[in-house]
Amino acid sequence: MTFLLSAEPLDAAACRAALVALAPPGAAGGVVAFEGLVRNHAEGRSVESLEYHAYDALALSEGSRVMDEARERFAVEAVCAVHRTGHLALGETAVWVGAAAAHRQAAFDACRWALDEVKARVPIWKREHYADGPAEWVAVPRIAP
Amino acid sequence: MTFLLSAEPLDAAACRAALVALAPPGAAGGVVAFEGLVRNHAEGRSVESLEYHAYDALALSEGSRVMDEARERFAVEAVCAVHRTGHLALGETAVWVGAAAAHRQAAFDACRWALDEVKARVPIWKREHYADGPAEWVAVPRIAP
Amino acid sequence: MTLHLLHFSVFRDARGCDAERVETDAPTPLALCAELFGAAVPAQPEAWARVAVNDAFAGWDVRLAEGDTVVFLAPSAGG
Amino acid sequence: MTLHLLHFSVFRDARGCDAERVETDAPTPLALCAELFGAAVPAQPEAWARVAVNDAFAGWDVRLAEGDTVVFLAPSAGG
Repeated sequence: MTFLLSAEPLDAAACRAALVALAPPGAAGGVVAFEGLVRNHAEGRSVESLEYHAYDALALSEGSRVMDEARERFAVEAVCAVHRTGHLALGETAVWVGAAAAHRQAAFDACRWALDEVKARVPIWKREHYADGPAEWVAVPRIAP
Repeated sequence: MTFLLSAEPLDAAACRAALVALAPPGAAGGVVAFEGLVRNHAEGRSVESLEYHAYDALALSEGSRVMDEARERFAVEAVCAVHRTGHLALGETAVWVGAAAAHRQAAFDACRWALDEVKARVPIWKREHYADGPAEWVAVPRIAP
Repeated sequence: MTLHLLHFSVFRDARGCDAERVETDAPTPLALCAELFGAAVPAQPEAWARVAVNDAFAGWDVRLAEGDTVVFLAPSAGG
Repeated sequence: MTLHLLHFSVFRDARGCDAERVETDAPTPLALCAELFGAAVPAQPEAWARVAVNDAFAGWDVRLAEGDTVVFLAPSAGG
């Protein structure tokens, strides 16, 4: 599995170990890992916590597809990612994306591309809880209740 | 200290924790970390192990300068790096560079830039041990003995 | 026919539940969206949202069949 | 005057030691490099190497002084 969802806090060291284990031994010269953390502010508003809701079946298949495409597009040995679901406190890791390659450029490019694609394509929704008002879904048009 | 040398194996989790601790709590939304690993081949030759020799005093001051410059050039909360010295086996981590920023783009850019500058400017020399011949200093002109 | 629906994000808020079974004659996701959400959803959902049928992305004018699972996908913001 | 030298990489191999103290009249790092390494080093070291004096990068024609620590820096390949 190259794309996972986790309702438990992410362990960056375990993610990193899983990535390196996907690459042939000794082949990876550069490993790039991205972690998205819950920030205390967004668009000028004070954020207290987040929720991520995933459409599990499609998120897993689309996430895996992104990882497959990253391996086709870049000269990498391995790419994988894990996305959190559920309620997250400030500072917790929302997403981890890693790429391992013979050369560092491909590792950076693949990690960045895979992250952008996960954010754009994988059906996972973010709800921000604010200090100054009701929680809102992020980056979606408002729908009247 | 934002740039360190280590004669002991690098602990990516400890490096990551030190980076995040350098950023104001809750301010970092993206953390990018690069690890350079010892590969089993280089320029078509089979590599068995590596040595890194550092000019400690100047490596520490120049490395810190690179980290300072990265913070000035990019919208980042923290940047730091650790470079190994001594004898390294295949798969060991030679260098760790991390950047934490409010937004992911700056974290990627700063990490990549700091890594390139460390490789270009910090006085640390690499000696490769090959399966098929005597060890050689990498990326330096040969000098007759 | 009977369809299974899963709701997420703003569609869940508008519908007030995570999942439901509906009896409908709506031939396509586009017609189903209008039937279920009406004016509670901005017009032309095909311009701002996606739809999945049986756990795969699908077109808004695909033919729905008995027992299909349909999910309307508001723009997501993972990470 | 007496200078302290530290040697790394190819300069260490050519000199056969990590550090040494030398008595010299070489006024600059460029002159000192020629005196110590002669033809064992490619010509024009200022074109392919750097030099440090007292743990800071320095010019090849800086004036050396009694007790200075001088280090010749072959191109490095960290990471």
